[in-house]
Amino acid sequence: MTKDDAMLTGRYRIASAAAVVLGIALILLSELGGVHEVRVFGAGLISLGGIGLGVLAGLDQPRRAEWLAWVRDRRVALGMIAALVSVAPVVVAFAAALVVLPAAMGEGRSGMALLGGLIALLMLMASVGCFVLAVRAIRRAARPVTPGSPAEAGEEAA
Amino acid sequence: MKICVTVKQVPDPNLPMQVDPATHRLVRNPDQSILDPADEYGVETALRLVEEHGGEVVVVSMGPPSAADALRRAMAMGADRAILITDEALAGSDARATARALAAVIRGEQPDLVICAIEATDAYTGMVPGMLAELLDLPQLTFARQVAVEGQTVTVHRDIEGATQVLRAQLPALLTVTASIAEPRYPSFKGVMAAKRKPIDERDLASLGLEAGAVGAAGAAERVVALEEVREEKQGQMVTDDGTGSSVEAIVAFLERIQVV
Amino acid sequence: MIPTREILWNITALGPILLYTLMAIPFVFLAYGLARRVRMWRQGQPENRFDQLGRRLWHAILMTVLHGRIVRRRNRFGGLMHLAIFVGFVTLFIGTVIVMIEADITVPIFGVSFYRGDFYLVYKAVMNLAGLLLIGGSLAALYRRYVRRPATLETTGDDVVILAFLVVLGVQGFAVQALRMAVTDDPWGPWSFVSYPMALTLSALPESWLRAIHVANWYIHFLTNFVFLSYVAYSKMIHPFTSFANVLFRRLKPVGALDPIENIEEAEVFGAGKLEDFTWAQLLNVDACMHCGRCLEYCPTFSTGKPLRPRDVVLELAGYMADRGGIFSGELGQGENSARYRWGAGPDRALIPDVVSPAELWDCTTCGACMAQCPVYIEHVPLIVGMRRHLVLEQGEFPEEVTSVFTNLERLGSPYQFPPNQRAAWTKRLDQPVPEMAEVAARGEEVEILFWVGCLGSFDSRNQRTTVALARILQAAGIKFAILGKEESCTGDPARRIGNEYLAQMMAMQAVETLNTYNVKKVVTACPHCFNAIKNEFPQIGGNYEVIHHSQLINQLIAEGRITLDPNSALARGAVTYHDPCYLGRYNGEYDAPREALAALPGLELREMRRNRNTSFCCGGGGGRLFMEETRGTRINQARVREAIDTGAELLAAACPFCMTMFEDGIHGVGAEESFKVLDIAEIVAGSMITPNGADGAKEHGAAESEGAAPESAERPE
Amino acid sequence: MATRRVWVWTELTDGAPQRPALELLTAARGLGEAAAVLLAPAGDEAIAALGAHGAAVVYHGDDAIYTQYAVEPQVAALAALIEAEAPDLLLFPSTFTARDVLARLAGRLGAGVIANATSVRFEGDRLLATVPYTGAYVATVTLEGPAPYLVQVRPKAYPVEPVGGQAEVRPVATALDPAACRVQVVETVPQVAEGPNLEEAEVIVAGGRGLGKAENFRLLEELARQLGGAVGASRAVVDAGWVPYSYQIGQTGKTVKPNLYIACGISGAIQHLAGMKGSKHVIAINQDPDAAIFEIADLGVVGDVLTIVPKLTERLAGR
Repeated sequence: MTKDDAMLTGRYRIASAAAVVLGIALILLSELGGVHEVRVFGAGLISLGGIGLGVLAGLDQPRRAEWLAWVRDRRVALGMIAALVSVAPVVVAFAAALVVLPAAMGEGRSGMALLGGLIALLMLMASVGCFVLAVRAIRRAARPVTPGSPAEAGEEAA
Repeated sequence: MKICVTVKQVPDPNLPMQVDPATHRLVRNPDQSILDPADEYGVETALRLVEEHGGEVVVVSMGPPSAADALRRAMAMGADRAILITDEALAGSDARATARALAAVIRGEQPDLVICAIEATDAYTGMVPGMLAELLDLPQLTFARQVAVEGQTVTVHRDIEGATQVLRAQLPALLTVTASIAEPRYPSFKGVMAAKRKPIDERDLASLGLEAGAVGAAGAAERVVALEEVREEKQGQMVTDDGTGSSVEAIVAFLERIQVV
Repeated sequence: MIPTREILWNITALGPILLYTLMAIPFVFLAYGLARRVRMWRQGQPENRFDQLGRRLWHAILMTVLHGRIVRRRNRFGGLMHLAIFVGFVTLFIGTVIVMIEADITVPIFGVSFYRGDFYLVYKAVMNLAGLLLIGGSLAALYRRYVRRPATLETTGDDVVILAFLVVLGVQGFAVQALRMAVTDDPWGPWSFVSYPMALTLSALPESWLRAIHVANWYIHFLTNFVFLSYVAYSKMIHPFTSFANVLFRRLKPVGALDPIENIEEAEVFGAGKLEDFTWAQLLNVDACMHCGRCLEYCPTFSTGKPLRPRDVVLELAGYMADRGGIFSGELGQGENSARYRWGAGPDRALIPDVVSPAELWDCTTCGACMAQCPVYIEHVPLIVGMRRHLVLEQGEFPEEVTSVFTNLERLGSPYQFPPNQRAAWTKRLDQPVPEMAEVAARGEEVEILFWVGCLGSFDSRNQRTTVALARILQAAGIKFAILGKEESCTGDPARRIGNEYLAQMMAMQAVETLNTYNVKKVVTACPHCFNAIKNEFPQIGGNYEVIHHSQLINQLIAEGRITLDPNSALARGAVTYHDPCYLGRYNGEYDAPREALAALPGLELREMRRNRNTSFCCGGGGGRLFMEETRGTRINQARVREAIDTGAELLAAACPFCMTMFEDGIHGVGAEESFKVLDIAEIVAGSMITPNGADGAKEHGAAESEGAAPESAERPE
Repeated sequence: MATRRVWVWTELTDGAPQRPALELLTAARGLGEAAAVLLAPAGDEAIAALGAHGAAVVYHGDDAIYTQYAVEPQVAALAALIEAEAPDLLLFPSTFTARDVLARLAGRLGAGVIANATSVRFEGDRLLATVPYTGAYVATVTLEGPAPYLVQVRPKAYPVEPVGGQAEVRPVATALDPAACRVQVVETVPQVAEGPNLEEAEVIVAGGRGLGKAENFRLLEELARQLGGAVGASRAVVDAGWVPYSYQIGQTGKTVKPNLYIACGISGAIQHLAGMKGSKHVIAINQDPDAAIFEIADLGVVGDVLTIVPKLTERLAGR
């Protein structure tokens, strides 16, 4: 990268960051000040600025990022927490639906309520099932890879 | 370690050979001539020895200027340097004249090893290596199918009638190698391109200090008096067996004719 | 009352603030990951893939959005599953954008609302359907991975995490809707046919509870979405971008033509010995692989237990590239991404032999079955040949058997050790002479067509029968043709596919020079390898001819009535199966002519093998494999012969001398020589021709054809 | 004109003169006075045998050094002997050692050599030898310059003819410096009876599917043993598991160039031909008269391998 390029990149980076900050300001204005007309511009600026920051960093020379290493070292734990958090509310919702199913069936339209309970059950099963599979997959991915050569693997195949 | 390998450009043995009726010499069409496949074993052996012990491989040939192609091939395989003895007065050399010319060059190189093929694919007299060993005053280890160099000692495994033999001599020495010594490498394209840039040192008679009368047709002792084309073309004879092994006699007769029994 | 609903119901001002402010995060992650990939691809060599943009764009849409190659008859389950996920996901995404447009643009800025009335009702139904498709498709994918488990599929953690994400996102959406409707008692609820029954059930809960759970779900739903979007660029969910880009920038040149090394004498790098030696488009290729495993379905090496699996070669390169490019690690030289791949061991490995082994490279028959199957147009063969080039041209490393092929090509112009002056020896078996081009030109005449015989057709006695048969057909049809005779030489096909590009170019240039000397316009050949090289590769060096395969010509001659077939031909009787040669079928799209020619013989009943046409299974002889020993796995040719025998046919119709050689070997190999035989299309047709003399061709020429048949000690024919 | 003096360089195997030397004595007798040069410790029987085959004189050196691979001492002794005795012609057989000695001797004497002669004669004072040349020609060649002439003769060019004479023994007592022998023999191991390996065999008997089953390969081994050759196979046979891959001859197996190739039950696919096309002579035995192998065969036999091969082995054993 030439010096000019570096300067240009620096300017783009400042512009992108500024766009994000300005965007956030517009959003606050929109929601707290009730000027809803500016919300879309705020969102647009945040998106563009975010994309700009991402692209510039992506095209740049790779460098060691401490926080990335921190994230990577804890990726199993973070993954587990994320999985749990993402599934928890739906589990609560569908479990609640199942709990109140008898009561709901008592209010007439019992067929529909039963169907609702059934769907809730299926959704619950899907969520929990996916949670289990994802947790297993995250743990498995964290396991160290056994080194080997393609040729060895080939012999195995043969 | 410095190794000289003698090589020769020969007409492609897969193409029909022609002899000039006037000179009784092989017609050597440069387009259809190749590095003698028998010499590739020597080049390969030399390359492997140098890869193991370090040193230099010099290929030496005698022939017309077009024989440079054969030397380039050897250099594409990995030989470092090439010397081509070329002089119009060399035409028509027999084994003796060839040995003299090669000896003159190799003497100047002072190699640790000289490697030759057992015999050339075109003339196959097999006399040059022995003569060369004598002219250079080197011990000769012939028909090697395995070579090892340790310090100043060269050890050779060879198969002779009914036995295998291990020979040993001090360097410098001369070897002849068989086809089972090593599979010659096919030159990589990189090697081919590199060989184009390597120099070929051309030598004429004067630079070798040889008399014109000692080499070439003038220096040849062997002279072709007459040449007869033999229509010993493959007969393609067919015999049908009657089911009782009646064809065995025909087979035996054939074996006798080709002197296998 | 006009149907509509309150957007951002139950959400305070904090909702949109967080939603829009945090939006920066997924965009940064996505843009960073994509830019990282682009940066990686740009390490490759330059190549122009920006021509014909219109055609490229349309094709990319056809193949990705419209699922051109993704849903196929042979991959219906996987294809429809993908389609369901795709349609569900995209519809939901568009739906979200529509709501955003209403809430953030049209209403606040223009004071116009469209999210109401019939549109709203249909929207509700469509979105529920989309949610079902997304969840259903994702569950089907999990079912496929965990229960059906096709042999070609390998499951990584990434695959599962993504599918779990999709299911949970869909479920969250339904939950949010059901909870909202349980409180608002939406009168148009039934249009949301999935959420509605649940809303009814949930309405038994106290409203405060419902509101609380709804808020939690709403926030978690958008946060999950953001996490998912952030994850996209670092997982195979990048594939909507890479697949589209890969199809957009795919190679538009004929698939049968390999790209030459331009200006080879001056080039400094030959083939691919490092990642950077590939072109950027090839690196994109590598990155676009979603390990669906379709390339393995008809792959001859995978099916016979050899080390080479085209998918794994691509994935290994991808993992290696990720290591070296440092997407995750942020630093070039950290091996974190290898974990995605089987043999990951960091970036210090050499491309060959550490990442891709020579055994894998030499196994490839270049049959192209992988490329024909790949839904995103990855080109495996050029990748493999690129690495072979490195091995041959730079390292001088290749299977020992190939040495003689190279030296013979160099010296004799044929992979086998036969002198050129024997090329026309087969013509002596014909009653009428076959002129050589040199004679024709010397007489100042012209011929309609040049018969390019090819090396196997010239020298191999088995394939000489095909050559003789074709010449007899041409003579019977009264076509004026000539051969090159001793001036013919190899087209360079085997050398090129083995990786000896230099030798291949020399061979091709020599051939083009000869053809141009005689001003040849039209060429017929019985060898699909010659056919492909002359048709698709000779134009690279100034050889432009009309090239037709003998099966096409024969079919045409039959159709035009220029040759007459005996409907009672003894040769053409019973069940026959036809093998599509890779270089005729897959590489050049000709599947019908040989079949039509066979159909012209009423005594034959054509039975198709399980793998036919573009899924034809290679004979094992392409890519120079004909000249190499098959040391790994089981024999490809025997696998194909068994498949042919399994059709119940007694005759295998071939249209390629390479296939012929492999099948003759294969038939012996499986010990079926008593009950099963292989004949070229030309042999079958020539043997069933009624010649102008009125005699049955098969009988008359059967004896003449069986060379060396003279019973008592007789002189050899030539 | 004095009788020409023709010497035959002689080698012993198990104490007896080798057959090629005896053949050359027949040639030498026809050209003049035959003498044998025997540089090896030898018993009376060996000397007697040489006499019985026509050697009027045996120049015998029995220095122990000759038991070695003693090319240099031999050359030294021969050069001295030639200077002393001035023979007209020296005939050498085509064995390994003979070739080494001859070439080196020629270098020492500065003489020309005719190699691979199939016949030798004189026309007046001019030596004439017949030499096959490039396969398609036969050359008649001479050597110019003064005698002695050195000629190497191919085996079986002359018959062995015992004539029942008795040789006069003249000792060769050249003073030899043991240090002159610069090549030492570390060991000599007699070859096991297995026969030569494929690549080097002069005769190869190869089998294909036509043999029917694996057990029949034994027939080929017997024939190969009879001919001092090796056994090879086509790919189909290797694929069928009858013999290991090391036997395979062809494009994807070994490439061989024997003097004689006997193809038994091999159809002759190009993949096989690619490995054996360089064979000098080819005999093909196959049931199928259309087999491609017949096209390159010098002798094609249409018939059953399983009948013909054992008969042939038996017939050869009886010779």
